Amino acid sequence: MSLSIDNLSFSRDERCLFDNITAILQPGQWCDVRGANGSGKSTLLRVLAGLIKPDNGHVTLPPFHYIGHALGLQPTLTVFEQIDWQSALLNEKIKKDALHDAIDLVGLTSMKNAFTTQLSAGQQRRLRFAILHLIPRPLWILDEPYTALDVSAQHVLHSLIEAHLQKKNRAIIATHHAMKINIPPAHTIQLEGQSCY
Amino acid sequence: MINMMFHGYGYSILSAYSMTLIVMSLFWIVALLSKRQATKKVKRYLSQEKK
Amino acid sequence: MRRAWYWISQQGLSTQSFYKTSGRLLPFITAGFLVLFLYGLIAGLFFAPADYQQGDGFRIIYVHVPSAFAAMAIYFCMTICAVLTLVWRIKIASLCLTASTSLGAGFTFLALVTGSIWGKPMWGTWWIWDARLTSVLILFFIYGGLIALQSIIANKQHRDRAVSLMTLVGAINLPIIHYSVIWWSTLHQGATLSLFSESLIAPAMLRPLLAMIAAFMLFYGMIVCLRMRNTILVTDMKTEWVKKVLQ
Amino acid sequence: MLLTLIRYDIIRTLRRGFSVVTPLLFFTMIICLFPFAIGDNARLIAPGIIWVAALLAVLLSIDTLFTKEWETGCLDHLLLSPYSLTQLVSIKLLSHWITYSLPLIIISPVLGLLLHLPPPVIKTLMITLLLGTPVLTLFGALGAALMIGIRENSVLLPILILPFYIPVLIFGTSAITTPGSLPLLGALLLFSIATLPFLITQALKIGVDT
Repeated sequence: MSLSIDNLSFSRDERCLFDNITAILQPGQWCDVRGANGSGKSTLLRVLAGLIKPDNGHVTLPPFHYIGHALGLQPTLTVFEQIDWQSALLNEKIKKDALHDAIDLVGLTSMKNAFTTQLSAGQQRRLRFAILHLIPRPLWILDEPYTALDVSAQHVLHSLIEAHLQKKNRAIIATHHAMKINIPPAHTIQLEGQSCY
Repeated sequence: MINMMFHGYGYSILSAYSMTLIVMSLFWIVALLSKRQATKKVKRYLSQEKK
Repeated sequence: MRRAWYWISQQGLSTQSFYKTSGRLLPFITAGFLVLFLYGLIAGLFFAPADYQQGDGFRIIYVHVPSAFAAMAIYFCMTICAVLTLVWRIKIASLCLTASTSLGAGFTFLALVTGSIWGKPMWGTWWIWDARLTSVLILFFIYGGLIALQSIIANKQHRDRAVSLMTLVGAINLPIIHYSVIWWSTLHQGATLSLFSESLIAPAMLRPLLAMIAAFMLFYGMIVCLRMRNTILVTDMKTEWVKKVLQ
Repeated sequence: MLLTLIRYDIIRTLRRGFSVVTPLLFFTMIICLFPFAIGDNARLIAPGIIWVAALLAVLLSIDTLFTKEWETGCLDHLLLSPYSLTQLVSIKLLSHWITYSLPLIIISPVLGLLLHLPPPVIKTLMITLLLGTPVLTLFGALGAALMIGIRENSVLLPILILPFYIPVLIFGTSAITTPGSLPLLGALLLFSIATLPFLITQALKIGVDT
């Protein structure tokens, strides 16, 4: 499944966030989105994910996972139920032991029956990573996955991304600082949030 | 006097027509006022930009 | 064909070309409104023959029917703008939509007030829960809801499309108003004007009525153009053409 | 797969605990106010009282329908799921109606007796409530969906939605005296079931799309 973005442009309240962005990602490559706060990084990722319609331009994507700033977790479910619910939402049948392995991988074994509201921000993000690992998708769209992660969580994230890219998958990641993974980004999209006039 | 002119319906006609005139002139005045305010605002912005 | 449509929907109907054309049309619309309004007012009040049943009381028709007509015509125009905003995202359509909500509310209020003033001598009460009156009252509340929704949402794009979606939902009320006199046997009289069959009103009375309806429509056009030009000036403050226009 | 989603929906509402019952208490308290206010001849307008109380109870429970999804970001994932958003929203509305409006209908005969209503009137009243409350939930959900992006909690929802509640109220209460308007209420229900879930998804997409 090809991944192509051609001359994507979007402006909000007469402020041009980005203009004719074009990129093609081959399997095994990942693309880095850089830019200061408010320069439209999250908006670009939401446009790619199809949540926001761009002014013009066209995006073709393989099936993907999207993690935004808000993690989209149901507050009144336990960790175990949360993953079950998210996979049901993605219409994926998962076996119970695979689910337990994923929880152990991201280091949430002790919190298996805790409610999502009792988890810290970092732990909630680890829960999202467990879902990433559990349900394979050819493309990951991650919006600043580093926020609120401690060192061990960052290590988990790196290993997940490296394994993901080795399996000939793709990723689009919006970051502030350089990602400490061994594969360099094939594309870097720099957003300055210039004005359109 | 108006009442005789309209054979007893003068007051209702007067009130209906005056209500209409009031509402329509209100809309017109508000539109013209905001027009003046808009041009003033844009002019102030343009003069600032020149400096 | 798609490129041509893209040009029309983005450039042709752009705010700048609208500003220019409305600038040229406005004097004519205002003059037309004044002429028709004065003619309708004077002819309706003094020269039209009195009604054999209601005497001079019927002259309120020259204010009541045009404002009721305007209230529904404005909502119909807003529904069209809503479809244009939601489907083709035409900027002028969303501008026209947000500019004409309060006008519609004003005319519906007028229709209700003049109707009840007319109803007092004829039916003996200021208000009865009749099908036509109730549906017009519902239209007034829908206008109120649209104005409230429009003033609450900050983001322009969200506001335009939320208001247009709500307008479409409220549009179901329009046919109900129109046919309410037919579906439910109501005290309110049937349609005196109809495009197809011969209307049931004497020509001497009819001419001022048509003049007043046209005057109200021109008035609506004038005010909407004015309000849209104001918002265009403010939103496009940073553009070149606004600088040239206001230099 | 949809079954697990429905199962979790029910689990989540049960976990909300006591707050599920508040609209029910609100409904009963409002109805009990009228006999104090109007005394015995509350019986004449009893169907109207019960209907207005049901309408207000639904309005009370509706305005936070989508705010939780919006704040936690679940709405994005609902949009990205292979199921169409209309399906997911319909499930959510159905479970909302079962947990909030069905108890009102179940308890309404007791309150009818409280207002000295004869049993046949109570029966038709329950039928009209059964047909009417889904329409109330649907229109309320449309208002809630339009307001997801708005931070300040204003009393906008009732202003936006009440005009559309008026026809339901008219047909609902008049169905008790003139049986002719019961089919009208049914028609209104079918119409809103057919069109409103789609409009609610559009409203949610507009909210997300800014």
